[in-house]
Amino acid sequence: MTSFALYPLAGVVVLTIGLWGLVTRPHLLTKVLAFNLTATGASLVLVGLAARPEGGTDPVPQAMVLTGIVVAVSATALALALIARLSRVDPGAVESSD
Amino acid sequence: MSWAAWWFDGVLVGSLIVLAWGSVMARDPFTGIVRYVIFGLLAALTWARLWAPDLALAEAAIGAGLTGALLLSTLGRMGLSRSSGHAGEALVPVPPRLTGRKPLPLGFPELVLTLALAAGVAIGAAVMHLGAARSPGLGTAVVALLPQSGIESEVAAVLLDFRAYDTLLEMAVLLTAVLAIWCLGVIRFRRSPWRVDPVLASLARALVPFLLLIAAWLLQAGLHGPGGAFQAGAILGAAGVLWTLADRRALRLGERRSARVGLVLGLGTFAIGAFLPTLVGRPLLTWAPGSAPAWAWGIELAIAVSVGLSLTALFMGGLAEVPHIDEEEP
Amino acid sequence: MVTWVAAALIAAGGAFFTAGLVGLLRFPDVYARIHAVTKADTLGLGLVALGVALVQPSPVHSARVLLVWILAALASGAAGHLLCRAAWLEEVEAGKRDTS
Amino acid sequence: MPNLALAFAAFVLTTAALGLVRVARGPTRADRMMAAQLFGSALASVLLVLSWGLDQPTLIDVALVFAALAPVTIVAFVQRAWW
Repeated sequence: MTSFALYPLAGVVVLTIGLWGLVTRPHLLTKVLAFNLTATGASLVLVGLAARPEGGTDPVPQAMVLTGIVVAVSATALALALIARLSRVDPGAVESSD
Repeated sequence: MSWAAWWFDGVLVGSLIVLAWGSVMARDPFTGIVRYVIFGLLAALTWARLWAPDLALAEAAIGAGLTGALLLSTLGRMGLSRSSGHAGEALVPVPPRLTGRKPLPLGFPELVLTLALAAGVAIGAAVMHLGAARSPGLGTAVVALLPQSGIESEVAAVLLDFRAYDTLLEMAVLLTAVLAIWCLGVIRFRRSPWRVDPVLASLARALVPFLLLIAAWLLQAGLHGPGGAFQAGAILGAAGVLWTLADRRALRLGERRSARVGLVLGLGTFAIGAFLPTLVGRPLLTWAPGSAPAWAWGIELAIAVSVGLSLTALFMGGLAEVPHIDEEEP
Repeated sequence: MVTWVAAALIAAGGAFFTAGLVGLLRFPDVYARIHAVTKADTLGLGLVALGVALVQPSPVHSARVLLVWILAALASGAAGHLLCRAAWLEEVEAGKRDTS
Repeated sequence: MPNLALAFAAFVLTTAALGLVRVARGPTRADRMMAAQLFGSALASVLLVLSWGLDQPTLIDVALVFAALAPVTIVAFVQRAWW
């Protein structure tokens, strides 16, 4: 067991925290943060499992995660634009949700 | 590995978890955003540590540079800081349910906690199992096929050749996001924030050329090693964000015909390249063996330009109505 | 020999980071804290960059390492100024301990 | 050599992590942003040292991106989210 084994496990923890926050936190911006945390947690699992301590990480998970980063930022930007628009219509709706 | 590796990895992993928890559980969204920005910086360091410099470059530009700016800009547009008084005072936490809606049903958080923990344990068990199996992965297959593709960099070969579908659709996702944001109507700012500090103006003038230089460097490095179109595009996007913040004329970018052509350039070039093989009877997205280096340059440049412009447009958050300097929003 | 000089420079850089941290945690008001972090960090990063630049295989690599420091000095100086000015415009009081 | 570099990196990382106390405590927003700035330059130097110790020249590029983009968040904060 090398210290690299910590990374996929941390990915699982981060993913779980993200899921938890996504469902329970009331503020919409916090939900967006939590959504991004789930994405990063999943990437950590993927790349952490593919990495070798002596170097040479599998390029396929890397390419997948690279695609994921760009897609996540697009989704985040769209969600944030929707939140900003919503806050103009109904400011209270952003801070609490059911 | 050694004690130093354990120390480093332990601190890194611990900070990641603490920051993830802190950004979700922060009492006010601003503190959460700051923690998330730091989390993004650490994620980039993590990719560097895991021998994935391509990811580290992209995450450094997007996770640390762009996402933070996006989140803070949205926070400003929401005018939420009103509830926390003026900026010098201590932050007043936003009450969780300000509008007095129905509270969550009893036992709901406990149920979610149980489900989240169960999901975490299940994925964790799967991870441990996979880690024990130590499959060789697809790395060897990629290395074996690399000569057929002709592109030297493994990650670039996967992105542009072996899994070109992913990249094509990713460009479509970016463009769709920009179009969707533009459909939300014209944005207005709560107060015209455009009194640009002269130091900021000079910073932008000094930094933007450096950023263009770094983007060009990463673009040319991408065909041989780490770097490439997405990393270069992300840097261009960050340059666009800085320019937007330092010069309000930038908000008119979306109206320019050249900018709109640039937005679709990446997807367009890639789609044409994808369909051309079907004219000579080969399947979609199959390049002639070894032909990749010939066109990879052009396609990478087109993708980088499109990604940069798209990220800038995403940051702007819509087509803007540019206020005159001293005009206050009602 | 060069390696030892580089290691000494890098260690000195680490000491400056520690100084910056102490300033961030202990200084009384926001202006002092911004000043501490901006200065100590720029110097710390500069020393580390100088140390790493000494042991690069070619001058091109060294130039890239030093470019990191030039960009950081430019950026963190300007960022510190912008933060201070924003705090000043919001009339955050100076010279009074505002935190425990 | 890799061990020394990793130990130095871990030390600087620990230093920066202690700055998180300022994020939690505030009291002004500028204080919280400043801690992020400390992280930015600390991690840039960590990357430089690792590029030497682990013999990975590409990490210099990552450090370059860190240094060049550190102010973007702060500028967005000052221009858009301060008040």
